[in-house]
Amino acid sequence: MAFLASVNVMLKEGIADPQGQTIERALPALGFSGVEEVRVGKRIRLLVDASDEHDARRQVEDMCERLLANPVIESYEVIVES
Amino acid sequence: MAFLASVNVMLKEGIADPQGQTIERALPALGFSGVEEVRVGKRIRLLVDASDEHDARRQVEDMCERLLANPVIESYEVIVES
Amino acid sequence: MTTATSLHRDLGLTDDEFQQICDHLGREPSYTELAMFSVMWSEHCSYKSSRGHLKTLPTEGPHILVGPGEGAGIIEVAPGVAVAWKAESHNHPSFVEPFNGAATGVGGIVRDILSMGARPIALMDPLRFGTLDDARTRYLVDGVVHGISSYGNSIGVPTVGGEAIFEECYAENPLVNVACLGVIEDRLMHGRAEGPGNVAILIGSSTGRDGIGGASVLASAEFDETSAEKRPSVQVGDPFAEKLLIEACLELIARGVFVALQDLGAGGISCPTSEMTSKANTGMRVDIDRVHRREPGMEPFEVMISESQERMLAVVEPARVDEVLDVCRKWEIEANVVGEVTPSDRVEVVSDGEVVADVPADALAEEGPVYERHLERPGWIDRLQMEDPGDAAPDRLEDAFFAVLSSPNIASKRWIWEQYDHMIFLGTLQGPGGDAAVIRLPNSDVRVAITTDGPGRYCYLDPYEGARLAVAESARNVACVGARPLAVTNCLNFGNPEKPDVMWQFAEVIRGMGDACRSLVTPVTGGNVSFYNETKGRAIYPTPVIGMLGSIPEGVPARGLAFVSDNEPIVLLGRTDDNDLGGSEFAKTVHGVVAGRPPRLDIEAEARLIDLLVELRDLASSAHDPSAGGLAVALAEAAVVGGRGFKLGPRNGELHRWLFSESPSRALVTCRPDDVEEVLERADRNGVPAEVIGTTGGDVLGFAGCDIPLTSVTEVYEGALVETLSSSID
Amino acid sequence: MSGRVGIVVFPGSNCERDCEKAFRDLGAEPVMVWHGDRVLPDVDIVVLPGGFAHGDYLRTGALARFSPIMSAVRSHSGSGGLTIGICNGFQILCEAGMLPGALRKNTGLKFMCRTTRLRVANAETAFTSRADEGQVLRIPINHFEGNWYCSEDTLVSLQAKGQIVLTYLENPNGSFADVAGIVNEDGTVFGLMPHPERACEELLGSEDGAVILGSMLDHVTKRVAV
Ligand SMILES: Nc1ncnc2c1ncn2[C@@H]1O[C@H](COP(=O)(O)OP(=O)(O)O)[C@@H](O)[C@H]1O
Ligand SMILES: [Mg+2]
Repeated sequence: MAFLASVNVMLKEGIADPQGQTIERALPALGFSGVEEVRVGKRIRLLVDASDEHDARRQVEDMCERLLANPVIESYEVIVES
Repeated sequence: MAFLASVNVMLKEGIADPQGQTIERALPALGFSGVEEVRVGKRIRLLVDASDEHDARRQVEDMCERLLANPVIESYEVIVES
Repeated sequence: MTTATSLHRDLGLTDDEFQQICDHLGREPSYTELAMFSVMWSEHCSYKSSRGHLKTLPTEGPHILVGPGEGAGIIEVAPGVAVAWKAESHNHPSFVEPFNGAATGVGGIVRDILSMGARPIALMDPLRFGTLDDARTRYLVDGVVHGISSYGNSIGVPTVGGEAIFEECYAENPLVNVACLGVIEDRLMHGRAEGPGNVAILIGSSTGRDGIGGASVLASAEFDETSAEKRPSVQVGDPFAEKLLIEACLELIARGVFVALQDLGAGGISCPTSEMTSKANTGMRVDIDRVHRREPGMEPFEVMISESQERMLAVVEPARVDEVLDVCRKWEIEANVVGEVTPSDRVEVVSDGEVVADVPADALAEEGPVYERHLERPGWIDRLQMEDPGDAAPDRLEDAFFAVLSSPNIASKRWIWEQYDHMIFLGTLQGPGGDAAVIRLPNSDVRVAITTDGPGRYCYLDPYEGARLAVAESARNVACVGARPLAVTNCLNFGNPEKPDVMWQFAEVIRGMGDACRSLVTPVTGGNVSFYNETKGRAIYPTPVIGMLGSIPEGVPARGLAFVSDNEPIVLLGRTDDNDLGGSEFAKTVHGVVAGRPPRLDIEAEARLIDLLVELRDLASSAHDPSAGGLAVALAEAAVVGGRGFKLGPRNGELHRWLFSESPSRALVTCRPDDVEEVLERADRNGVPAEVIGTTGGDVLGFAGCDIPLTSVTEVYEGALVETLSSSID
Repeated sequence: MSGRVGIVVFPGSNCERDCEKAFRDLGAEPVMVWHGDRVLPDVDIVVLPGGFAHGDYLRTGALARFSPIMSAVRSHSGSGGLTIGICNGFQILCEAGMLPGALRKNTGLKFMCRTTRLRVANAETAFTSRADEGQVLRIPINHFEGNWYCSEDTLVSLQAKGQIVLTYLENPNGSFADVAGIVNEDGTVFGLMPHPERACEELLGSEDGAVILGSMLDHVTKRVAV
């Protein structure tokens, strides 16, 4: 049975995020004031074949650990829809 | 008042996604069979100062239209938490 | 001041060093002071194990304007034209996080060059990894190359060459060295905080908790399982910020605003504040509340040793502060006055009006501990040198040839260097793929040649000979492209210096490097020492990477390694010793052996060959030195790159010895048929043995008695590395 | 031959000096223009050079299109002046909507610096007049995001109107229909991934880039002469 999973991969707290900082610096010039703490990460969507939702989550978390995220600098969260 | 907003930017359906394909090709070697339609996009999180949730969403959608996404190849969704 | 005892051990300081600190201060250090000492007295910053040995290196010469001790060596390559040349290592950070480790390594060496007032114009990346059958290694290779590519390309500095060598011993200690060439555009800068009353301005990225104890601690403590805990201190590079920093600083240097300039690297802001004042016999009062921060709630000690990237500290006369701030504003880069030069000889750190550190600058920068580490020639090396070097004849010569050619150490590194912008500045007259890169300096016709070489295997078999061979090969490589070798920078990668055999290897390498540099008159203008490249007690091969710089007179035609036209005589210069197979690529790939003695070097013969190669600028249509893989590989490279084969005359004796021997002091040159007599005559005049061994042309590699089609050779040479890496994962 | 060339410098541009040298060697008069300025000096040609305008974070060229100078560049091309966007400049022109399509990551997911062979698909433009239709040019590429994309319909109309100017002989990056360079409908704005300024000197391996830069100079000097 196929489950649709989404993974959000973001840089860990405290790790510098030049992308976010650059966007943040640019926004006021575009007329957006009052925007803070911009962080840029990755969003990954995939279809995973699993016996049940729990199994799907387990598989995707495993993928994150081994491939999708870089545990040294990134943290991730997994969302599974059925 | 500050709202925490998340933006998911993905390549439009039908536009080839080499990053997704690379991951899809790599997964079997790591023992993950039955994974399909992997798509890789961006996730942007930010704090926006707004009068209310509606206003926050409006601002962030505006940012997407003008900067965060490229309408030619990308679609986006905005999530606002309070 | 809150003081701190016993904590010093966690910070990597010995009890004895802690006592010395107390003696310097006449009291126990505060927490902030202890942190400052811990980074400044780390092996990485203080060279406490190596200083004594480094002193023996030749550092002076007519072309050397600035030797070791500053951000980079400065060499006069033509009348009134000066370049900066320096190498650095970023080994441990790159093992922990390959992409960012390598990227910030590039950023660091570029700021070293910038601190001299030079515009960085070329990079080289000598790399060492484990073997590619290991997935983790493939991941490291991919990440490191991507990191260098992404950082170097976006700051707009071409990466024009390097090395990529794969050996088991580097599996858990990859070496990521980077060398950078810069050109002085307006004026040479010095890191001397002259003039009490002048102010210190911190320019660049905001300060976060990046690499608290990062490089210093990481680079000064042996790796083990616990290193995982150090991981959060990974630093992320911001090439865009670096680009702005470069442009802003160069504009300010051109305006003559800076009294002094220094980069912030290992040791954070503790480093320039103490080093610049120590050099000038001044002091500095630092108000760290004015350091722009990325994170709230940082402790004073964190600000003082944070290794946040892309920052420089400038000393400026008060009257010109606004000018500095304006230029930085234009370049959209932050800058703040954070301190003042004082007549005292102390670095005072103030936070919330409270003095949190008050230390003699010399104590931090100059008077760190120096160790005469115990060294001892290990018994194993005698046994190793006695062993069979693996020089037995192969079953089939052709198989051996392809085995060697397809070794990742030999095969084309195109997969790597095509990921690097190696063309920007329109100065890369010869890029990656040759013996040395040839760079035409911006807005001039002055040309310099640069290369890096570090035969770890030879140094493992005999560190003294290996180091001499490294210097000889690098000099030969620049001579091959027609340049006169001028000066050396280096990156010395070793295991744990607290072990007598590692320290012996280090001492021997220094001795060999010094002797060779003296003989070839190529002084050492600076470099970098990286110890503790050791995991679970297993050390890397002693790996001195020599960065050689040479100059080419204006108007000399660029000369590559490729056979450029058919029917040209191929002349082999120098003597081939059939027994120089110890530590060779043949022995390793065909017999799986690394033993015996490395090739024998006659440095005088090397010097004569170099003179000849330089003299042959006008006659030789190509030149290439047989190094790893010997004549067989050198001939194959010249054929593949030139797109034409060759035919050798018959030979007697064991062909595999002649073809794969790695005897130094040799080069292959080609020339027009009418010129061959002249070439041989000049060789004779220079006392260099010379022999016509064949002619160019055709579509086969005609090794005496064994013809191999050029197409299949090209396929293997160009494809081998890509194939082994293709299973690599982004 | 003369011709005034304004080279726009964004904070992260890094090919501006190379463009300056190439145009000067061809006899033109290049001047640098800061991206923060609102007016262009009196120039016949505007160059958006290669580099990483604002670090190319988020998307290449995404921020550059908001630079104050860009409206001046628009009116320059609106009034018939020539504009060339090289590499990052091409990306900026697409982001700014001055050229159709968008540039994605190379299919190989690797940065590529190599000399490519290009076919001149339209030699009638102000940017290719020195070339013959079908002529093959050797010019280096140097990018991570050169994989050009547009919709099928857009492509059809571009082809119909001869707006596809350069195509790759060996497609290096997955670009749609092998496209390497395109012009706008008026033929005044040209965007291409390859770097002609890197191929204007025999010492550097090719002089084919001068075909493109020289064509532009021919065009503007003719116009000036008239
Ligand atoms: N990591 C790298 N980055 C860039 N260029 C490289 C790299 N590794 C090897 N090269 C290039 O490949 C060519 C062959 O390298 P090498 O075999 O070390 O040359 P040599 O034997 O003459 O010292 C050189 O031009 C070198 O610059
Ligand atoms: Mg060589």
